[in-house]
Amino acid sequence: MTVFEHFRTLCIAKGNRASSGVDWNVFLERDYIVDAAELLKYSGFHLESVHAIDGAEGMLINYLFDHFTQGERICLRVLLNHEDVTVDSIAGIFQGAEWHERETYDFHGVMFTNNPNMVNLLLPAESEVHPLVKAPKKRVALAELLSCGEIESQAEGFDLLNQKTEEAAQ
Amino acid sequence: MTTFINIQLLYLIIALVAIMAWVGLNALVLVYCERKFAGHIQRRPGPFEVGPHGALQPLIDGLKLMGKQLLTPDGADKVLFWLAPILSFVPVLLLFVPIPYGPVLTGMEMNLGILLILAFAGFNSLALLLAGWASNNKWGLLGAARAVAQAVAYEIPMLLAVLGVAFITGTLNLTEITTMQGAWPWQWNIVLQPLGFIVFLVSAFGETNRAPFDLPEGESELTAGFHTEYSSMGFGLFFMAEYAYMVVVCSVCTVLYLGGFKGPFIDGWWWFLAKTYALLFLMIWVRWTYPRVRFDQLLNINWKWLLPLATFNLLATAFFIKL
Amino acid sequence: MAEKDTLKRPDLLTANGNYMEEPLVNVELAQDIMDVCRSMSLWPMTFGLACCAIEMMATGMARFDLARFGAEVFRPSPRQADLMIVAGTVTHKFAPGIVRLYEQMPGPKWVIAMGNCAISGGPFKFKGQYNVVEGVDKLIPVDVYVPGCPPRPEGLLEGLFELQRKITGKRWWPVAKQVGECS
Amino acid sequence: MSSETVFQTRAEDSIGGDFYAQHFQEGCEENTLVLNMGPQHPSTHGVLRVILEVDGEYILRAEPVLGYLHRMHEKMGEVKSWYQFIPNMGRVDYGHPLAWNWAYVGAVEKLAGIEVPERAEFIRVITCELNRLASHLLWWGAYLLDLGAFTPILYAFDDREAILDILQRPTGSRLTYSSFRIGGVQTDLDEKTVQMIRDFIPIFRERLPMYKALVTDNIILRKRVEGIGEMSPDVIDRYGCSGPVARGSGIEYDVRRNEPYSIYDRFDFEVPTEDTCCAAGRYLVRMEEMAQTLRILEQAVDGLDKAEGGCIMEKAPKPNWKAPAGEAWFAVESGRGKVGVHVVSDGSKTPYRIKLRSPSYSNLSSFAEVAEGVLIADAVSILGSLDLIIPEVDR
Repeated sequence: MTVFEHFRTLCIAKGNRASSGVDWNVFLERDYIVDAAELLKYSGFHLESVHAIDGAEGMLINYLFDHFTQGERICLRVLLNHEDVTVDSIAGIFQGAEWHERETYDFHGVMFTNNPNMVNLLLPAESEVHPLVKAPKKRVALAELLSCGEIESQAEGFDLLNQKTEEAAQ
Repeated sequence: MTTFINIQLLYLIIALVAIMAWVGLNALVLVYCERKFAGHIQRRPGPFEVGPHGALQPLIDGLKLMGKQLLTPDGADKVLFWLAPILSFVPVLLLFVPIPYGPVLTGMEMNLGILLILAFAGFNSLALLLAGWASNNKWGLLGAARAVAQAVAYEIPMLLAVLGVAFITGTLNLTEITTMQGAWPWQWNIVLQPLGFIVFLVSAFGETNRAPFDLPEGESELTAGFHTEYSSMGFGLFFMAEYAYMVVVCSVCTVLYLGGFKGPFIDGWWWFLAKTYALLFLMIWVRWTYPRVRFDQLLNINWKWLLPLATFNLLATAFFIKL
Repeated sequence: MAEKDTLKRPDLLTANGNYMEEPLVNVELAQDIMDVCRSMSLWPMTFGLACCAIEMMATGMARFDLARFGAEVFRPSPRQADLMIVAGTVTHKFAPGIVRLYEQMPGPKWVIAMGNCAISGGPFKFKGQYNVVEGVDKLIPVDVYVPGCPPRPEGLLEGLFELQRKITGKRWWPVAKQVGECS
Repeated sequence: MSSETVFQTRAEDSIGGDFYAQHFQEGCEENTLVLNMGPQHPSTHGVLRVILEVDGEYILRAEPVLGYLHRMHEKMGEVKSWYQFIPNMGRVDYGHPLAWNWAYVGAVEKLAGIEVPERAEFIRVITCELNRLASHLLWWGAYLLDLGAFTPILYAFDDREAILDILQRPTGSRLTYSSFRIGGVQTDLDEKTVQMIRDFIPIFRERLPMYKALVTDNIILRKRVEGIGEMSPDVIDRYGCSGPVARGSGIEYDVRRNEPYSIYDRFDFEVPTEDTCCAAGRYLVRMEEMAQTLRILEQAVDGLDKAEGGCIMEKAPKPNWKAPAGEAWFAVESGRGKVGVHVVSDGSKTPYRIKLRSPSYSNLSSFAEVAEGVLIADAVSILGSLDLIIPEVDR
């Protein structure tokens, strides 16, 4: 995990490819996603997918990156508050992200600023429903949903995953 | 004097009616042959159930097309829109007039027969241009633009190849060109003009918009090209005109290079038909075998290969005749 | 006007209670011949939507060969097609397109709804669905329904025969034996 | 939108195209033509729509418009139970449905920590590889149809029918297979099926040189694919392309090799690559892949007899089974590239969130950049060489 050695992350967790399929889970603050994507671009990663998970704490945007030769899958995760689901677009670095972001807008209503073409992709143009947004009652705490693995480093005040580790400890 | 004119006129009218019937019959037979032949190339029987071995299929298709609704698109120029298929089909009838099918089977003997054919064949590109332009459809317009560029380009090497034959025979009369050739294959013009024959044949594919040069109506690119908006017999006329042009081109090729109605043992129309249909089958075979070329490649083949080859052929012919 | 209406032939009555225009020349025999011609030369439109389109292609290919019945001329332009095979799921986004394509076809024209999606929304009909038109017959009139997900090519052929029967009033080809009847 | 909505087609005409066309036109230069390719167009393989800005026949700008076949798979994932979602996987990608079956089933197995019997793994490999052949044949025929050759598609379908004859025995379907189960497969391969596969392999192996002689070596085809749609490795990186598209640009990446799942690490096969970066490279990679698939098939059929276990694990999950809470990402190699499924579970009967990562989607997203400045005919060739399956793009 040398890529993010000097990068300001909220949390880095070492996952297990055999059990969850992702090697590294990296939680970031909202403003740092573009820099992180740039970092990964120069390290030779490519974008696999951008998608959101609607949890109780907020909208969790997952950016999955993989490497063609090193075989290391990194999942960048940004938690957005339900009241303000806006994040910077990484379409300037990974052009393929443009469609993934538009799709996320379709399904979850996440706005990506600076996306070159922010119109509905899959749903009809006039459609304003975001079908995959869950009713507030049905949302589940993210700590229950995620299996990020072993936490290697954690910024102060970041307690999204702690709930689960405490449960496991008990 | 008056009786003489009348007989001439009567003869011409009979010839024209016969040609109409001939064109119609040819279209039916060719469509059937094409579909059946394509079927057998593709490991399937082709039309089979409608009539014995599907023989009635083209007739039924034709009747059905006549019974369809005639649609004129909203933004189309109505006069030009319907003028185009007629303009495409009617000149074809004229093209059959000077072709000698047998020693006496000629619509009208004329000294400039080949010139007449080449001149009136040009109408087709005008018709395609009108069709594409008047139908107010972008695919149609693109198809029309392609059709004109292609027809103009491929007419030149074709003309030059024909000139080569005209140089050796010294005439433009198709009957005379035929009679100058012998009965056996080695006495035909193809021996004297092999290069000219190839150039003519390739240009023929281009002129008749047949695959691999079927760009004006290239299905996978331009949906249906210039006839995208034509329904019913509008489409049917284009369809028939296409097959009629194929017959004309193959007939002319037979006359110029393959000895026309002359053949071993007894001369007659049967030799003519056999040769023409052999060429037509070649065209069908090529269509169902090759992919389509790209438009710039199509023009490159013409301007960079066919035209120089045709010119070289002409110069060489002229040189040898002078010798 | 009511008196005049009664003089008109009942077969010219359309679904909405209007009368079609009477044909200029109406010879029974000619009509029948035209019907046979139409039924034997149904040119479908090249119009694949989803999975069923592959089975539609397979029907046109060597083993099943739609061409035997004169229906292999897949026309890319709706202007030259007689038959629209709606092969796949119709979505809200594409619904206006389908109606438009249908309107662009010249009459007489027919529609086969191929596959469960085109018939009723098929597997994509569930509580809370937001994008699938539940049956193409909500948009355009359908003549023959061919169920299956996707229907086998034999099914589509049978649908075509049924359409031919519908046009001419006669079943033209032998009926396949039911399962169990075969020796 | 309620089902009673009246669909109007005329209203839009007066203002010149629908929303997407107008949106596209805002960025147009003067004296150019805006062309709508699709949704009903013979060479967009379904209902893809591409809006083109053309100058003559040269494309200045292209924008694919998706969603004409959006079938709500991800929404259905949150409604259906774990088992009920499997048939959806047969319909995402009708070209290679078993890869999708595998991706979903594999993700759930990873999530629940289920071990699959060895024999079931072999059956999965055999059916999936047969399906890959069918998928490549479908692409081959359709691509050549795009290029204007009518006959190859009939030859391709002829061979494809032979594969479908084999596959419909264990899967019970011709096209939309959904025979994989959580913990195994639905039906075992019987003796006759295995024999049919053994007979099929040499027959198909003889067909490949014929395809090469008939089509691949044809000069017209060569001119239509060579140098068309150049995608440098950088483009592949930026758009996240995978599968034959990436391998056609010289990137030796195959999920079966780089991230071996199931028993793929036991087989001896090559990952073909081409450095030409153009449509010809992608074409040749797929042709070579068919030969390699036959090699895998041969080894898998030989290994099937020695494999232990049944076709499905004992005590396989019941229909009302609840997966444990957590998440899992599983990737497989389909005929088009890397298929990924991300399942998130909250421990109930239905998944909490399912994300389907389709290869066609990422491959197609590069089209706008690649198609800039080429002829319309080349755009058709590029679209074909990407091997698109539209339901997979729209999901």
